Amino acid sequence: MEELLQSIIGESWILYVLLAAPPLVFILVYALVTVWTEMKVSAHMQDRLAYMYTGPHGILQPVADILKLLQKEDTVPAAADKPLFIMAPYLVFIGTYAGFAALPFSSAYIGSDINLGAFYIIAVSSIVVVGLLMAGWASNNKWSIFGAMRSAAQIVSYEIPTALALLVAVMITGSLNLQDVIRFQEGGILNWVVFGGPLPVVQKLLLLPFTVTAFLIMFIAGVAEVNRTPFDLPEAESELVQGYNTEYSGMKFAIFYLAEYANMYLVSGVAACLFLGGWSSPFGDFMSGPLWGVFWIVAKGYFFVFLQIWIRWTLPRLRVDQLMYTSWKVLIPFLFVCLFGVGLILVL
Amino acid sequence: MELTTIVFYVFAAITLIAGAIVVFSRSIVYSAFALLFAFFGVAGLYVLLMADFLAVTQLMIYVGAILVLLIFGVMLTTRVIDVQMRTGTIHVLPALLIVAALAGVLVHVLVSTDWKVLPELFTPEETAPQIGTALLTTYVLPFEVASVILLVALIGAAMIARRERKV
Amino acid sequence: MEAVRTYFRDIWKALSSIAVGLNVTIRHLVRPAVTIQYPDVKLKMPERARNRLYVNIDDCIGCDQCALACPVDCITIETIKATPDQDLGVTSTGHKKRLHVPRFDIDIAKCCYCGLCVYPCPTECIVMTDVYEFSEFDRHNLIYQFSAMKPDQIDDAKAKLKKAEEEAAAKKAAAAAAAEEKKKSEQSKQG
Amino acid sequence: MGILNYKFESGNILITSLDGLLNWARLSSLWQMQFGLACCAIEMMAASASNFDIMRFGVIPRATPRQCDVMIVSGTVTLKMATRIKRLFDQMPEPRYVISMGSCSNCGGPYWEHGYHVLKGVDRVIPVDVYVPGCPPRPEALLEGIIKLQEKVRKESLAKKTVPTA
Repeated sequence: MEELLQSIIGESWILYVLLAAPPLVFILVYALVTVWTEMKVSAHMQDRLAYMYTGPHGILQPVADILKLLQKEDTVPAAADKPLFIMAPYLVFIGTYAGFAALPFSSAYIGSDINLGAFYIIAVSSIVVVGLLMAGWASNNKWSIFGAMRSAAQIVSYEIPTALALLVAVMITGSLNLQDVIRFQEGGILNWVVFGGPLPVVQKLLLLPFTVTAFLIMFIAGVAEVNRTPFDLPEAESELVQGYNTEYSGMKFAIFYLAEYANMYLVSGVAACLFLGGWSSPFGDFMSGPLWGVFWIVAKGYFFVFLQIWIRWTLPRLRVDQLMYTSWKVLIPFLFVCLFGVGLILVL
Repeated sequence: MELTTIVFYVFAAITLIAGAIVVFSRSIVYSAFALLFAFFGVAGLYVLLMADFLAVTQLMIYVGAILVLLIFGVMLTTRVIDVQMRTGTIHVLPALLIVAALAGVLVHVLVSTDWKVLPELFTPEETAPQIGTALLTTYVLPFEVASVILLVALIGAAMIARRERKV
Repeated sequence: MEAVRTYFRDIWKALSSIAVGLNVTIRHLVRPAVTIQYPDVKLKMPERARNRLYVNIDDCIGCDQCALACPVDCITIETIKATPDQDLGVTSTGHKKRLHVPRFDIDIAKCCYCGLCVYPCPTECIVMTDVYEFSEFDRHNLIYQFSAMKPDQIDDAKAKLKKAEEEAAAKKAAAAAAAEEKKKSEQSKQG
Repeated sequence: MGILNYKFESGNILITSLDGLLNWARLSSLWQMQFGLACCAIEMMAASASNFDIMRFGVIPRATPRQCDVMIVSGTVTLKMATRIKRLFDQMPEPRYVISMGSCSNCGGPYWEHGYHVLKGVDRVIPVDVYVPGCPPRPEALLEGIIKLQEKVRKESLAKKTVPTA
């Protein structure tokens, strides 16, 4: 895609803008769809209907929500730290959006084909933490700051299982470049890393328990990293009002919302790329190609988004100590075992 | 001007301005948050120097870990609702001396370096495998020693922070 | 050893219970919703539903029983006695109406829907209906006025009553005066 | 909304169709303040539950007043609570609406005469848009109140905040 565009408009800054735009467009459309899906899925899980009066089955509801949020008064509390308060939501969104740069959308399109793709995504998402801390501090509200601190502690401690689980996949594929990782898994569902990758059958069978565990842990840690139930302690309404976005209204809140949903897809997309073959078709050569690639990656990513929604409306919230116990005493030891096992099998 | 040059100046400006805020801001919180942009700018400069692994590591370690720790420290050491965290100016003379010495060294390095300009944009080789190989072959001893020291520090911190269990 | 076993058992328990929960929610996802889509479909009220009060003013005899029974005093009744020459008719239960009811206000905003006013009514004219959709933009619209009398009718009735009362008073005075006269004359006779 | 007050008295096609869109957005996404005061709150919860499902109208409970559009005052407003309600209302950003639910918050209800501790109607501290009568109102009655409020929002205009109702 880069070459194609380059041949049309030549080397100029417009090229780079055009190359950077697709993820943004995707995020906006995806967020609208997911807001609606989340509410509909939650409602039907509770035998309700939700959203019936804005278009058929309320499909225009997200549009109404956005238009309404645009009209809302944009308040900045008098006691807040104004510059930081205004900057925080954008910083959170930038952190998320920067992650999308290295997320492949098809064999022909990736925002930035860097060698350290997966590592870069993990690194850049730490800007989100600073953004959340900034929001919490600048609001000058105790609930905000408690929410921000919980959120930061949670994201920082769950980054470790995410990175370790990522290492398991990287050890098998031998590359941090997400495009290479996906190319490695091309050729059907059995070549996916979660099923041991395209290795000899004996090795695959031996790898299977470790890859499945790593994949599960990657997903759990991903849910925790985007602060969703059952790990939504930073936004626990019953304790902290709304967490770090308690004082945000109107458009600034909408940007937080957008970043949260974009983050959901980001962790899902990374998990799909590393373990489920990204844009590669599950049927080998059938239904593969750049455009089908877009379909497959979005379908796989969206499946995880749906899974996150499903889990959110099933499980209650964890306690803080349970949260830390899960990360440090369950996920990380299991991943160490996985790393060791995978290393041993690959070497032998 | 070439795009790379513009990007370089943008990152340099971000780094310098953020650094200035870190130093001159009266509020510790502002300094801490400005550090984010300083680190970010430095990471950008690393990318321009073809050191992509270093850039990402910079983001990961400094922004993801050290800065968060720093902000946590700043926030926890003050009362939660109190924003009045100020820094004063103390020890002007020793500071000036140290800064002058440091500036001398830096200027000396700047002058004595044999600057080379890359002829054109070239695709960088992967730095991650090289760094990995170097760390596990040539520098394996310092690497392991450093990790053992860190482990000891970690265990020590856990020991100190642990609440005494009443028997 | 026990600790290790508990550790793994806890993990297994957590995973299996999550699976149970997910199973429940996904089954509900595909089940049809139970929602009654209110403005389009309405729930039928049960027979003895207590909602908005209604007063059939034609049957009201102005006995004030309901106002007395009301625990929150949301019913205000004013009455004017009918003069003997006026025939107000009878209620559907056969009670003779002897009072005009120029004012029968119920402040529905205050009403607590207890239904205590319904039971003492001798003519069963105050009832609880099944109307529950009557929200208002202005609170004063929630004061319901049931009296059918127009202001001139009220004035008329008042005037008539006043006249009748005056006449009665005059008659009484005349009778009293006559009695006095009689008494005086008797006294003088005796004297 | 206040800037444009009475600048477009007559209105034109652009303003009116834009009004229509913006009003539609506002009325179909009335986020509700997640708080309940007394027994009416139980009915409010029932209205959110599966059988009545207030979310069909786009009403989502939000925990913080900063993100709310409508405050449903559901229940007895004690004098102590009145100050809190006033503060929460002040924290809500414009445009904001209030539904007074049930007799107690309409006018004091059973406590209108002898309740020494009860505010005689929440409209003494905050402006109320819709009064839903009932003690407590049925969940449907609350839904009807929401529909009534939506009607009111539909009649609003960018130029004038509220068109006086006939």
